[in-house]
Formats: sequence, C-alpha cells, structure tokens
Amino acid sequence: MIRFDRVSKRYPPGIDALGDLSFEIAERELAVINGHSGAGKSTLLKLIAAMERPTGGAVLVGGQNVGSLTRSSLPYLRRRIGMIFQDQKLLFDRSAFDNVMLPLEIAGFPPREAAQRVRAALDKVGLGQREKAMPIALSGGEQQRLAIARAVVNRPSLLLADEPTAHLDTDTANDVARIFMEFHRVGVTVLIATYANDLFPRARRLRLDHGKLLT
Amino acid sequence: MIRFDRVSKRYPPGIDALGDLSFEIAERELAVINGHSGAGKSTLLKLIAAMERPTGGAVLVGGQNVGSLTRSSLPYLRRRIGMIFQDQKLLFDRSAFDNVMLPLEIAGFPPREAAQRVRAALDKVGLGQREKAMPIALSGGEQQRLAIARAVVNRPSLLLADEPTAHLDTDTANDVARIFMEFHRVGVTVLIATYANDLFPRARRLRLDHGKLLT
Amino acid sequence: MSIWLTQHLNALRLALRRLGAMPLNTLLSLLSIGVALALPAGGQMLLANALQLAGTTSTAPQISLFMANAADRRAANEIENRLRRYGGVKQVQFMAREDTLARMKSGQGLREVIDALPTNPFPDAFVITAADDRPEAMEGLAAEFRRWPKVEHVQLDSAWVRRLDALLKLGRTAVILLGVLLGAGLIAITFTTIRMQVLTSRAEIEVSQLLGATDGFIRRPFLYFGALLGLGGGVFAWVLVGAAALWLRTPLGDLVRLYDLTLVIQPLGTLDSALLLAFAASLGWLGALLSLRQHLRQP
Amino acid sequence: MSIWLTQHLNALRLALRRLGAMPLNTLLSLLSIGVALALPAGGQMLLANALQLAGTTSTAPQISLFMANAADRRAANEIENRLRRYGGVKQVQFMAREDTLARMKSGQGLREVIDALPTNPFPDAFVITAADDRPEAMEGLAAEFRRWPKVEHVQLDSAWVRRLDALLKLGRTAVILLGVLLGAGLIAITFTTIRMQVLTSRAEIEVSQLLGATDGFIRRPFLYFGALLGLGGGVFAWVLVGAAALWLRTPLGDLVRLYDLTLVIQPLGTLDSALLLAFAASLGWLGALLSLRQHLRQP
Ligand SMILES: Nc1ncnc2c1ncn2[C@@H]1O[C@H](COP(=O)(O)OP(=O)(O)OP(=O)(O)O)[C@@H](O)[C@H]1O
Ligand SMILES: Nc1ncnc2c1ncn2[C@@H]1O[C@H](COP(=O)(O)OP(=O)(O)OP(=O)(O)O)[C@@H](O)[C@H]1O
Ligand SMILES: [Mg+2]
Ligand SMILES: [Mg+2]
Repeated sequence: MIRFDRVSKRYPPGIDALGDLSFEIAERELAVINGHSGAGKSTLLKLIAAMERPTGGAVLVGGQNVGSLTRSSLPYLRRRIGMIFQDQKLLFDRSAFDNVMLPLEIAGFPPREAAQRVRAALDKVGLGQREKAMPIALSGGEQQRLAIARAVVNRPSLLLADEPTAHLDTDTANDVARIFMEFHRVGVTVLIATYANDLFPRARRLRLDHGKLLT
Repeated sequence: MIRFDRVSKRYPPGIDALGDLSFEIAERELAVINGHSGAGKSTLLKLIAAMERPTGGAVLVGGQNVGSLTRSSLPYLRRRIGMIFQDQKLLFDRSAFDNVMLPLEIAGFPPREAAQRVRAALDKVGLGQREKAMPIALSGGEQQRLAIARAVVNRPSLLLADEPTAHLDTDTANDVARIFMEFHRVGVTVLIATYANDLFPRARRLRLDHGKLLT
Repeated sequence: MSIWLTQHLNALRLALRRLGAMPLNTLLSLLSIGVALALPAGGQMLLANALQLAGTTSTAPQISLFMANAADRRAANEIENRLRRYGGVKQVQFMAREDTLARMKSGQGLREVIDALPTNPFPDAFVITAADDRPEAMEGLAAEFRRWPKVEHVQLDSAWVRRLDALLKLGRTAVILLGVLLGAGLIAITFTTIRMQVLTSRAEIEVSQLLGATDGFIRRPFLYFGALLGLGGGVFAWVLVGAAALWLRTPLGDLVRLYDLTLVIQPLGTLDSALLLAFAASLGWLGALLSLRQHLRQP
Repeated sequence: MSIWLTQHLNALRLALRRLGAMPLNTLLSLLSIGVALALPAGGQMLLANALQLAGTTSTAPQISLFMANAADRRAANEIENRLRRYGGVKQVQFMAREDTLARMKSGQGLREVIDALPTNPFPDAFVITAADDRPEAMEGLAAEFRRWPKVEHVQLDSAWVRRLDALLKLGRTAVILLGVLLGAGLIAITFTTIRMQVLTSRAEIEVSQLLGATDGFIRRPFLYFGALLGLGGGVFAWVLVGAAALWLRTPLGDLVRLYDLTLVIQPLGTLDSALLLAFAASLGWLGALLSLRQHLRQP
C-alpha cells in the first residue's frame, strides 16, 4: 500500500527531517511510528498525503508515485486518505456537524446519506450530543475527537493519524484506540504517529530517530 | 495565592463545566489537575486568568476577585501570570524569537535585556538553534516547547499550564517537567492540567470529574 | 446532476452565510463598490440625457450667406436651388430682406432708425446647416459659397464652432480621465473587498484542499460571494444614480429652460441598468477568481 | 521615556512590515484610497482655478440705463452723480451717445443706415455693476432707477443673471452630491482596507490580550498602519491630481481663450496639499481606530 524508497526530506534552511528512508507498509496493516520530538514523524505522514514533496527518493501510495502527482489529481488521492493532523485543523466558523460534513460535501455525497454518516461518526467518538457546538466551545480532547470523526467519516482506505491521543485521558485514548483497531479489522490500512506505544500492543512498530529508521 | 469560593461555570447552551468548586492553592505550591476529557480542567485555568468569568462564586488571585476586575486592570493581572494554552496560540507570522519576545515587549522591557532573556528561555526548552524559524516550520513538540518558553520568559509569579506535555515524547516531557520544578523551587506558584500524572510525583493533586472536585 | 445542483446550492448558501456573518463588512463593501460604480454610471446617465437633449435641439453650427444688396429675388432663387443641390448642405433656410426688415423694426430702439431709411438696408440671406459640422468642412463650404455670383458675404459661425469643439475636447479628456481613474479604483476596491474574504477564509481553503477538494469546489462559494457582492454594489449604484437623477431634475430643468429647452432627466434605461448590474456582478466574480489564483497556487 | 520611544518604533516597524508583507494588497489599497481622494481633491483644484479665473474677469451681471432721447448732457451728469452716490451701486460706466454712434457705425452693414439718419438715434447710457448681484437685489435697483427723471429705459441683464444663478445652483447641487457620495465611499474604502488587516491579525490581537497587552499597545501598530496607508493614498491622490492638471492644461486653456480669458491651470497649492495629506492620514488613523473598537470590546 505504502512504499518509501530511499526517501529524504530537507526543509529550506538546510534542516534534514528525513534521510534515506526505505520501508513498506502492506495493505490492511496497522503500524505505529514512534520517535522523539522532531524525529520526523509528522514529515513522514505529510509525504504520504502529498502535503510535502520528498527532496530525494520516491513515495508510492497504492502504486502511485505521490511526489510526481499533478495538481489536479491530488484531490483524488486525498479523498482516499483519512488524516488526523497534529494541529487538528478544524474550522472554527462551522459547527461540529459541518466540520465532519465537509469531506462528504467535497466528495459529493447525497445530503441525506451524508447526514446519517456524520451522526454515526460523531456518535462513535462520543460527540453525538454536541453536533451543533462550534469547535471553540469544545474542550481540547473533544476537539481531538472531532478531528478523528472527520477523518473516518468518509470510510477511507488509508488512515493516517498524527498524535491522535495527545489531548485525551487514558480512558478516552483507549476508546479512540479501539476505533482505529476496528477500522484495521475491516480492512483499512492504519498508520499512527504517537508517543503512547502501549495503546497499540499488537501493531507493527517503526522507530524514527533524527530522520532515520531504527531497526 | 489562588482561592476558588463555590465557583460554578455554565457555558451558554446550558453546559455546566464547573459546579460549586471550592479549593485553595497556597503561594509557592505546585499543583496538578487531573480529570477526564471535558472534566473542566481548561475552564478552571481560564477562570484564573480571567479568560472566562465565573457564573457563580468568586475566584481570587492574590486576594483580588478576578471576576470583577475592570477591563483596564486585566492586563496587569495577566502580566503576572505565565500561561501555556492547550491550543498553544502561537503567532504564525512571527519567528520563534519574536513569539517569545512578545510578552516582554508588552511589559515594556528594554530591548537589550529582553533579547538576552528570550535567548535564555529558548535555550531552556532546547530551541536555541531555531530562534529564526517560523512556528510553521517547527514540529508539534517544538511548537509546544516554544509556547512554554513564551510563558516563562517573563518570570511570572504564577504559572498556569494546560497540557504542556501533550505533544512531547517521554524524554522531552521529563525535561519540561524539570523546568516547571525549577520554577516551583525558586518560588513560583505552578498549576498544571495534565493526564501525565507520573511526571510530577510530589505535586499536590486535584481530581476533577464532570466539573466537581473528587477528594 | 442532483449532486451538481446540491453543490451549487451549498456554495450559494455558504456565500450568503459569509455575507451575513459580517454584516458591517458587507455593508461597507457594498457601499464602496456602489459608490465606485455610481460615478461612471451617473456619468453615463448624464451623457445619455445630454445626447437626447442635443437631438431635440438644432445646436449644429450654421453658415450665414448674404446676397449682394443689388441682387434681385431671381438671383436669390438661383442661389437657393444651387444650395439645395449642393452636396455638403443639409438644410437651407431663406430669409427674405423684407422679413429681416420687419424683424429688425420690432427690435428695441431701431424702429425710428429704420423708418428713417429711404430703402431697405438688409439683403436677402440664407442660413445654411452643413451635413458635416467639423470646422474644416465648414470652412471649405464657406470658401466655396464665397465664389458664387451675387454673394456679398459668407459668415461662418466659427467662434461658436470652435467653442463647441474645445468643449467637446475637454469633455472627452475629462471622461477619459474619470474613466481610467474610476475603472482602476473600482477594480482595486472590489479586489480588496474580496481578498479580505479570501484572507479570512485561508484556513478553510487549506483544510478543504487537505480533505481532497478540487480547485473548482473551493472556488465556487467565493465566486458566488464575489458575484453577489458585485451585484449588491450594482443595485446600490443603481439606486444612487436614480436618486441623483431625481435630485438633479429640478435644477437641471431650470437651467435648460433658460436656454429655451426642456429636459426631464431620465434615470438609467432598462438596457443600461441591465448592463450595469451584469458588469458589477462580473467584476465581483472576476475579483474572486483573481484573488483566489494566488491562494490556490500554493500546495 | 526610552521605553515609550521603543514601543512606538516597534509599532511603526510592525506596521511597515505588515504593509510590506502583502505588497499586492497594499498597492490595491493605496490605489483605492488614492482614487477616492483624488476626485474631491481634483474638484477642489478645479474650483480654486475657476475662482481665480472669476477674479480676473468681470463676469458680474450688469444693469443698462438709457436716458431719454431729449435729455441733455447735464441731465446725464446729474444721473451719474446720483448713481455714484447710490448705495447698492458698485461701478458706473458712462457711454456718451456720440461714442455709441461711432461704435455702431463701425459695426457691419450699419454704416450706411446710420449715415442716412438726420440725427443721432442713440441716447446717453450707463452700464451699472451692482454691489449685490443676486437677482432680487438687481430687480430692486432697476425698479428704483426707473423712477428717476429723464430715464427712458432700464434694462436688467436678467436672463444672464438667471442663467448664472441656475448654473451655480446646479454646480452646488452636483458638488454636494459628489461630496456626500465620495465622502461615504472614501470612508467605506479606508475602513474596508484596514478592517482586512485587523481581521487577518485577529490571532495577534487575541494573543496579545492574553499576554497582558493594554488596548493602547494593541492599537498602536494598527494606528500607524492606518495612518501610513492613508498617507500613501493621499500622496497617490496628490500625484493623480497633479497629472490631471497637466493633462487638462491644454484643452482647458484652449477653451477659455475662446472666451478671451487666459487660464494656466495650477496644481494644488501648498496649503491644499498639506491639508490633503493630513486629511488622508487622519482618515486612515480613524479607520484603524474604529475598526479596532469592536475587536477590542471582546474579552
Ligand atoms: N516546514 C518546515 N520548515 C523547516 N523545518 C521543518 C518544517 N517542518 C518540520 N521541520 C523540522 O523538521 C524536523 C522534523 O519535523 P517533524 O514535524 O516531522 O517532527 P515530529 O517527529 O513530528 O516531531 P513532534 O513529535 O514534535 O511533532 C524538526 O526539526 C522540524 O523543526
Ligand atoms: N466556550 C464554551 N462554550 C460551551 N461549552 C464549552 C466551552 N468551553 C468548554 N465547554 C464545555 O465545557 C466542558 C469542560 O471543558 P474544558 O475545556 O474545561 O474541559 P477539559 O477538562 O479541559 O477537557 P480536555 O482534557 O478535553 O481539554 C466541556 O464539555 C466543553 O465542551
Ligand atoms: Mg509531529
Ligand atoms: Mg482542556
């Protein structure tokens, strides 16, 4: 599903975030990326979603070289990916419901079916009662769960999560972990960057250190 | 230093975030607030910094009733408080250096001394080499540390931290915890909302559950 | 098809909500665009009215041709025929010497003078309107007429012509100046307004892109927003121009009445109104399109 | 004191950086404000020139007073003395009947007529300029003169007066209209531009408040920003008006020459220029102040 082939990423002022990275993640696999702050975990996920382009090597997603995608084919890659961003990227001028609705609107879902899906996703993360709330009126953990609902509402075939449990207490984090396991079970490829390695005991583990893979 | 006197906070659509809360935190004390997602931890900190006003009861900081402060005396309360926000609230159009400089500029520090202090604060959180970077070019954990540097640069007498280690790996989290302990040791009152209760083993512990204090 | 419609309705709804979310901004924007549009539209209205006025009155410059005093009526008739057949002549009016005498007598203070004269001192005359009223063409005609037999004197109303010419030149310069200035200003204002909306929606654009939105999807609500804002500004300009027309009706009417003309100033016609609104909406649409260009270029 | 200066310098630096950070926006804003300012400033320039022109030429309406034909020079002298002593009269010009006759003879086609006359048909006459040239006042004077002995006829150049009056009324209406329109437009444009900046700086305002910034501290860079933007727009307007003055110089000069006047159009004077720039900067400053009001009201 995902293949990194000698990928390196250097940010403008000469910061090597990733260096000569090669690995493969099979379809339907559940993998966890660990590593210290600044190790390159977010960069790795951004390369998969084509939010950044590698400065060396090739990133392949479902056989497609993501780094050489044209602008106009980018949206279709991203619709197949559900992504939870480290900084959440919620829209603060839309209600929780509308935030989760957005990916479905973009994909052009019929409104009736879309509304049902949105409610199901909000229920799953425990925000069923807060659909009318604006994100500013949600606690940090609730915002995080809202971001998770938005990522999964579209039933993507690939789920990328950057610190999805950073703002969650242990119980809620376990609930969230269970959601990811469920998706994994029904055949979704799941890739999670997190410090909480005890949440996914049976997952494959990738350890990053200063942009290099430890094995 | 801080006294909550039967404080309650109800948000507009009828959400009771805090109910009938009474406790006291002495000067130079180190206290940790625990509680599930949505328990009211952030709300409690916001009441102290007068970012929200209580709907019942009184919040006293250094003997002052914070809820009845006039608009014009608010800034002077806030200058005595160093606050780390759950959503960090960095300015993305200023460099790391300028972000940390902001509280000193506001307080009217002489530029020369201010620059020294800023560099010292950045060094303390391990961002000494990144002072020219824009926040967008920092990893999640680096942003969090930048927010910490900004909160402490002014050497406040009260430090409020909302999930300061949410985006940090265990090692970095321990470094940050050490910074807080240091401030505590030199006489600063420190109040931290966090899930990571093992980081501050000797701290006083307040447990929130659905807006009520567990004892 | 249904999804296509849904997406457009959603975009329109979003655009309306954005307009409503910042009512003061919307109002100020409408005001800016409306005023910027009202000035050229008002100029167009005044111009249209001036043209209509010019159509109802013969303000064309004329040539006066005086026969020799000795010439008789037959000679005058010959000249008249010749004038009527002549190419560049549009209209010929004969003024018999008897009529001129009678008219002069009725003039103030001249009756006694004229009564005292042994013979009629006035010659037969023609007032000629030229087909082509540019000064050079008129000069040419006058020169030609001067060569004709029994013509004593040909007088060109040349000061009048040159004044009109200078006025027109000035008017044209002023219109060009105003047009360029206001055109640039209008575009700048519309763009500024819409860029403001785009800037405050940066987060939304970014997030939508990350969630797989096509450029078209992102653009749509902004295009509606721009077009609605432009249209609103256009309507506002239309109202302003209409109000100005009403306000100016009395003083302008008073003025032209003194020149023995009547003018009831007309507001913008249906076609002009439609053009104004279409132009305003397109401008807003274009402003949105261009404002988005640079934002969408980013990854 | 030094800290005060530092804070102001910081605010100024921040304002300049913001202007530079979005050069296209800044340019468009300058353009909008400049154009909006240029129109009233240009109007003011034209008005100043028109007044100067009016000063060099006696365009005041006049009263013509004709003595009876039978009146002799003594009667005329009496009337002249009476006129010169009369309150509302500003200027009196005597036209002796002999001069009038001579002037008429030199006129086209009248020489023979006049030579044929036994006596001079023209009376002595006066051309009177009134101190107060409002139509009613002039009518009053004329009525008074008509009652004087040996005065045959008093003619008021009333059509002229009424035309001038109508023109002035129209001009005043147009100026009020333009002034209101452009004033509203200018304020809206300036505010829109500055509100855009405030909106894109919402995060900064919020964070500064949370870090203990006073309202004054937050306001300062925005006030500089607004004032700089207004000033820039004012300079731009000044350049536009100057260019327009150069451009209009030739056609306007041509026009007034036809009326036997000379006009070399002058650009805005030093005082007007200074006023323009000060007004522009204050407007920007005020726009920033008002735009910030509602943002600072929030907690
Ligand atoms: N846009 C950028 N420009 C420059 N440097 C960048 C940029 N983004 C990331 N970096 C740098 O690249 C390195 C890796 O960043 P990355 O965000 O991938 O780390 P991370 O493993 O996600 O860390 P964290 O756990 O703190 O989020 C860091 O040193 C960071 O400062
Ligand atoms: N501005 C607001 N308007 C309405 N409800 C709010 C607002 N802010 C917080 N709440 C609600 O109040 C409750 C407590 O929120 P608070 O942010 O204090 O929780 P928390 O303990 O910080 O949770 P977390 O650990 O998830 O950040 C939550 O249910 C939240 O949805
Ligand atoms: Mg990261
Ligand atoms: Mg919280």
